[in-house]
Amino acid sequence: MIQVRAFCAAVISLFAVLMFAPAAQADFASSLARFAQDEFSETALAIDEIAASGDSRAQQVLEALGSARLFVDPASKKVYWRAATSARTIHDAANGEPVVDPPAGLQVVRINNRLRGATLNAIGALTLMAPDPARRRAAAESIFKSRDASALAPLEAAIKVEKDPSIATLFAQARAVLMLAAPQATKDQQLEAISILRMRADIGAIAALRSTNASADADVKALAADAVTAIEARLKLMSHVQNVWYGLSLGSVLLLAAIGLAITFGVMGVINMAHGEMVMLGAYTTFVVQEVFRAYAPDWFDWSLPVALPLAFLFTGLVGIAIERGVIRFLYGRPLETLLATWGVSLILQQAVRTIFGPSNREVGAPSYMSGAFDLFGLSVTWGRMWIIVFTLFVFVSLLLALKHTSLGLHMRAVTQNRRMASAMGIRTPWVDAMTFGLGSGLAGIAGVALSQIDNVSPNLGQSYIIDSFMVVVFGGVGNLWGTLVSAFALGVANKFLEPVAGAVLAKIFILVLLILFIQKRPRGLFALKGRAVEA
Amino acid sequence: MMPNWGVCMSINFVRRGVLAGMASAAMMLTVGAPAIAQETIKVGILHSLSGTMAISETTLKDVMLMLIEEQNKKGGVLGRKLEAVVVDPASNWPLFAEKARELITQHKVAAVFGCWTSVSRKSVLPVFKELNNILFYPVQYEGEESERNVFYTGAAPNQQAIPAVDYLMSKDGGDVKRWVLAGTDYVYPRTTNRILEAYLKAKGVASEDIMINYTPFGHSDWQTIVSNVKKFGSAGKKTAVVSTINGDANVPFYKELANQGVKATDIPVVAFSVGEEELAGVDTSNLVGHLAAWNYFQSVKNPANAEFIAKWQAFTKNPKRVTNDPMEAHVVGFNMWIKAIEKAGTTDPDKVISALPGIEAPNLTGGMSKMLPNHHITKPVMIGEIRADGQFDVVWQTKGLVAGDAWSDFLEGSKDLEADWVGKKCGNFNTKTNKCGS
Amino acid sequence: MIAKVFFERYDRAGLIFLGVMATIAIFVPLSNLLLPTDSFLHVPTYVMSLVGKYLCYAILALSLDLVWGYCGILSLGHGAFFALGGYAMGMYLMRQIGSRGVYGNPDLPDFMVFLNWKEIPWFWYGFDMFPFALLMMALVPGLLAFLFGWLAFRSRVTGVYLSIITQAMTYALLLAFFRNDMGFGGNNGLTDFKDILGFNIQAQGTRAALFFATALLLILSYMLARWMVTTAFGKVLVAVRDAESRTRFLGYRVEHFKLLVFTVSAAMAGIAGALYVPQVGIINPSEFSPANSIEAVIWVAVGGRGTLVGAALGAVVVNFLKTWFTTGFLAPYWLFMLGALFIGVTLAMPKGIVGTLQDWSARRRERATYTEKSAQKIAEQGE
Amino acid sequence: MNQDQSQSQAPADIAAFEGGTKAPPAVTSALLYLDGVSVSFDGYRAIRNLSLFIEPGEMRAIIGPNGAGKTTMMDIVTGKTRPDEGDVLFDHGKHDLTKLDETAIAELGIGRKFQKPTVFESHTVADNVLLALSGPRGPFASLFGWRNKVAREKVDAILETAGLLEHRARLAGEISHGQKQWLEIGMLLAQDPAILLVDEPVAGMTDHETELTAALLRQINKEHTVIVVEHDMAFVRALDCKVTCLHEGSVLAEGSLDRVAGDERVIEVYLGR
Repeated sequence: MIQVRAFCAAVISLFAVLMFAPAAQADFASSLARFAQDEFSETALAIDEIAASGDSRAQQVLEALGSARLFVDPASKKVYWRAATSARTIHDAANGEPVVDPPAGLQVVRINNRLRGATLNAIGALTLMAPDPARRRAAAESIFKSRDASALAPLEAAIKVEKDPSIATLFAQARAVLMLAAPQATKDQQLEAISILRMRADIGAIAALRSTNASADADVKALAADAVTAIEARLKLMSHVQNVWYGLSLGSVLLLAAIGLAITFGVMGVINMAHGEMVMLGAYTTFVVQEVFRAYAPDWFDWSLPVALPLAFLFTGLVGIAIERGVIRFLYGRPLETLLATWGVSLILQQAVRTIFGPSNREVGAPSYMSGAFDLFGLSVTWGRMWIIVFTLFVFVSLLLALKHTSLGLHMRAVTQNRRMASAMGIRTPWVDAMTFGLGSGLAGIAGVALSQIDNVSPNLGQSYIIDSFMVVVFGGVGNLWGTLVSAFALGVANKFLEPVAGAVLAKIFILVLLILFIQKRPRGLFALKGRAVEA
Repeated sequence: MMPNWGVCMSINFVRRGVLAGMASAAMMLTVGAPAIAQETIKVGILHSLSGTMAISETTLKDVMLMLIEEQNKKGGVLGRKLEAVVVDPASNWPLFAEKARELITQHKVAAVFGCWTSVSRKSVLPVFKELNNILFYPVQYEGEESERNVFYTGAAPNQQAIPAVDYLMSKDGGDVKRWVLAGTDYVYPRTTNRILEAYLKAKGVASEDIMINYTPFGHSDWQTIVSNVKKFGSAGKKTAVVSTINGDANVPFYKELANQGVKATDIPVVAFSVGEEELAGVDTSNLVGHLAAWNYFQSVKNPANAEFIAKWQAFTKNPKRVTNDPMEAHVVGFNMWIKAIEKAGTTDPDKVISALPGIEAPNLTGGMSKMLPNHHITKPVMIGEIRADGQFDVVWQTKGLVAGDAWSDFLEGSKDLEADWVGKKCGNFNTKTNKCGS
Repeated sequence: MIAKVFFERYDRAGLIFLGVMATIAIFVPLSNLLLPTDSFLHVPTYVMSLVGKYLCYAILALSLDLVWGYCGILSLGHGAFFALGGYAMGMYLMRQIGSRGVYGNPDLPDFMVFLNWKEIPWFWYGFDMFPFALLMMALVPGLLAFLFGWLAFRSRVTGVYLSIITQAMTYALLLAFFRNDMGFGGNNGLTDFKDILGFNIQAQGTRAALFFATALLLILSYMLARWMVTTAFGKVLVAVRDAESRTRFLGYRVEHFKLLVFTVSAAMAGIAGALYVPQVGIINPSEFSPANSIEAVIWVAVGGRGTLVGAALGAVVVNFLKTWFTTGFLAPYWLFMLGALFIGVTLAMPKGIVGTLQDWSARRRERATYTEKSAQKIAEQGE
Repeated sequence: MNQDQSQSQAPADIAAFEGGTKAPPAVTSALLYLDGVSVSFDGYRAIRNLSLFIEPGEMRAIIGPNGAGKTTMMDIVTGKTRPDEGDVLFDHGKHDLTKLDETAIAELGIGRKFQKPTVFESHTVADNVLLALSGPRGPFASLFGWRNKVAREKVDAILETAGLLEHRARLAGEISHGQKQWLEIGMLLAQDPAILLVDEPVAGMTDHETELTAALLRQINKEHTVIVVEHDMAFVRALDCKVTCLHEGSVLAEGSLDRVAGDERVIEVYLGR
């Protein structure tokens, strides 16, 4: 299989050499020399020449260029590249051999966006036959976006040998784009191209259909316009689905931020204004964990989040317990005073973090599984957001189960329902209070781990969530976890449906005003407990 | 009746407390300026060290402390040492005014280096006018202002926004035809975007090819907006985003861009408020190629810059500490001020103010910046592309230095206005009516 | 007779407060204007404007104490009323600039010119007239408080829930005023004022007059608040604070009492804001930020809630600390200090400065009466 | 905000007005009329089909074990709890109490003393009575009105009745538990209601105090209708009035104390199965 592919690649290279014969006169070495000039125009020329050279070294060099791994030695004007996988091995670009003792002071060959695009296109044409399916996929996408007419010939060749049906579809789509734009394509070819793109039905397809060659047949143009309308109608429908998705995603963030508060405020009745700071501490824990990983185990970086989660839970939980023992326990039954004291705690925590870590943002990286997006029936779903929703639901369910089935959960419910009775039955109520508060704080901490993936990690992080969190808990009904869940998602979705209509700022104001009005209507939230016990 | 518990003792105590407080306030505030004020020249540093703006401004305070230390090593100025007076306006705008007044009247500073946001500058303006002192303002801003007591060492819109757009319209920049102007809803983005809109239309861009979007401060959920940008960019024309999004909101914005796979080669984003400091909080490996327009980048190669970076990292004892554009603005402004004092032979504000226009000081990018009669300075404009290490590659820069223009030529209200504190002694001279003011 | 009635209304703390305030109101402006700068008793302009600012905060604290200390309504949105009053004053001051703005437009404030507005929006009508603006300074916050209170108190939103929705209210206003489309100058707010009532706002005389007006209004606000809390009205308020539902069963319309005191308090806060703006020279949306309102609560808590005098004292003390702590080497520690103050006061001194002193002196007095009595007894037995 | 005027004369009009929305309430001789009242909290039926008629001038004791619904019944009458179904009428059927809130009901002349004594602890004993005194109760009335200049004698007369005259200047939070109970009864008197609902007035009192309280209530009953909820049988006996026994939210037995105490079902309920 691989041999066949290699053979085909050779054929294509040959083909390419023939196609670009005029540009390929310069030999590979002199093309490389252009990189040493450190001029964008020279580099552009070099890319074209190397891509056209059909040389087997071309792909390595171009990929190195595209990812800033191509170096020039200013002294000798020789060009080197560094392997993608290993940070230390340097190869001589002229022969591809590893260099044992690379010269000092190597400088990266600079490129700009235009050159980066050109490099990607060139690589796209060269990697259509790559053994790795992911790279073939990427190559197809790159041609689809670039609409680089010169890629047509290699693409045709690649289509013939492609076995993977999904990649074959991508190739066909890429070819369709080129066909539509090409002046020499026949009417039938273009009509076929339109139907292929119509099947694809995303904004990329619309862009491609819109770029139908101006000299094309009137029928073709009409059909293309028709296809655009059809796709747009579909996308319009999809946009509602998308809004729901975005709303759920925003809702999951709100829920994460609020779920700890649902425990401390909802179950214990403690107004913890330092809740946001617990989230912030969780995010900083992630930062510290990642720093350790970066320093000692960079290859295991993907594990930084799973490691950070329990640590953040423990750390913020302990801080929470300290706050409960040190401040809050003296203030039970005085909710307004608790509010003030915890606000003071929040100021101190903020400034402490500012003093220790500095006032600026800290970098928290995204592990590979948190980056990028995938396509779900035309809906672009980012992995990060999806994992956050999954994670939020996981936390929620675990919390429910923990409250129901663990002894702490049992004690917690006992204490909140009847403190004196619980204490009479031998439950150590102070201990339960501390643990409950620790649990709520710990939950905020793991929320911080998740939020570090989408927001600033700065001392101000917590402040931006505190009001929203209280709104979620109050709207959902205090003391009711399900209410918190429903309210977070409801607010998220409502916000995302309002946003396209009213803009982000007005949407937020509307939501706040609606909430204020809603609380007038149902002072105890969506799912309020009833009866005499509540009022007592 | 309230229970009449307050017997003599407590009242005396209360009164004594109040009086003691008042007295000590007066003591501290009036006698606060010690006698050695005659020997040192005091320099006010008015940057927030707490609150939301601390994230940006703390660095500038450190830079000023370093510059003052450096100058003192060289023997100070006019044979006198410099002394820094640091205050914390705590990101609270009225407090900026109060602290400015304190610096000038209580500490008798010779000049103040400070402010970041436009609103903080607007808040202290009346104080500087009333008490006749000097403010060096180091941040790029929306223009539309020229005051006798303020020297603007950051970029005016024509020193940042317009060259950036020019670059994007060029072949190297990607031949952009469709524009998204995204900003935080405050004055700087509003004004910049209005100027850009007028400029783009003058360049033949149709209204439907311009999308303007405003978001609140600290906006953190960018899903909808990024997806709208993607949609807008799918119309078949090359699209770019011009971002005037303010500090805090940038990190989630860039994270969302990276997650939704908006690559610089598809839709480049050029930002005016994102520098090395802001990027320090983001993993930039997915953002390579997005752009920023500034007048200085840390990655600029020249001896002056290398020396500055080395000193800065030594001063902060952090070999990874980055430098950025507003820091350079303070460096230039501070050197200009020193030169102006030497030229005037005194720190008297009036004399220094008239000495400043025309003063030249080297900037860190190899040129010589000059203070103009409109109290703005000349600067090079550079476009940088984000690298994977959080630094920028300068991909384009103006041939010479660009003179800062206080009043935009692209806004209706201000195109007839001109600032000239040397000849016309006026910050808003109307060339139509030939009058100062109206 | 009148004097007797007057003195009966005030406890000692109140009388001292009135005395000190009257002295300050008269002495500070006069000293600033008349005494030579090198005189020991001269009050520099900087100190005067600083104290003027503290006194505005003291009025705000007083208004907050009226609702929180006496009626148990912990409003975390009083900063909003303060800011609304400030905006009303700011709008008047903006209109006074006339054609002296940088663009020289006689009809539009600068920020409208540069946002390309063509005409002044309707809600700016009338603000060029001082009496109208003056009315608005109290009316706008009062009306908002009335509407908000009418909704909230009628449906019996109390305690923490009320606090949270007042916070939501000021947060929503913060977001709204940040919007440039609202027509209030967006983030930059209103600034660069020139005149007030025809006097140059930066002139020393104007400053002194503003200071005097602030001190006078603090005195008047105190007298109003004191009158309210010493009548049966005030007793009902305290009853509501301590046992709301019991008060209802006595036949009192609790919501009407709350509504009235909330509205009056909001108007008072609005006037404080209106006086604040010309003295600090700027009004901007950050005055709406929830943190500001919470900080105002701590002034009251520090001074002693439910004492009025304590609220005013707390505002001055905390802000003096803030001024002190935000200069020089102490600068990075201000938030630590403020945070510790929040915790310390709630834990160790729940009654605040004045409340604690009153308790302390009450105990002393009790002990004194006790010893007196026993001495008497001994004397009687001795006979 | 002008309910000050509606205080005494308006009720008839209100009733007429309300009559329009609902079938006209039955005209009854009972001052307080409960018929077919039920209420449940989260599925638990606290009151089931309760019917109770109190004649003007009557004194009625209501007894029953814990959870019989005594306090909930009072909550319904005073507007704290809304019944799910049933009629609650006042003043010979003129007023439908299920439509009114606590304040309006209090204004009609229904006063209540709580199980746990609730007085305003940071007010003096005298001020507590002052606040309770009948008269205009609007916010403006209390700012400008006569309540600011009520004659001391008026308050003192009530304190005298309640036996608290010497404590008039003390804070209500400082007096003893029993004194608080009396203060609350005193406040009820000051309110001058048509009917007094008294919830466990002697809980925690000494025998002597209990006797005094019974005497006090009997004296009050001379001019007012009184409903007393109580556990203490000796006290109920001392009241010497008609007794209603509640169980599981409905009336189990009614009549003189002896009759009720002799009822087999009552014995069973009290002594347990």
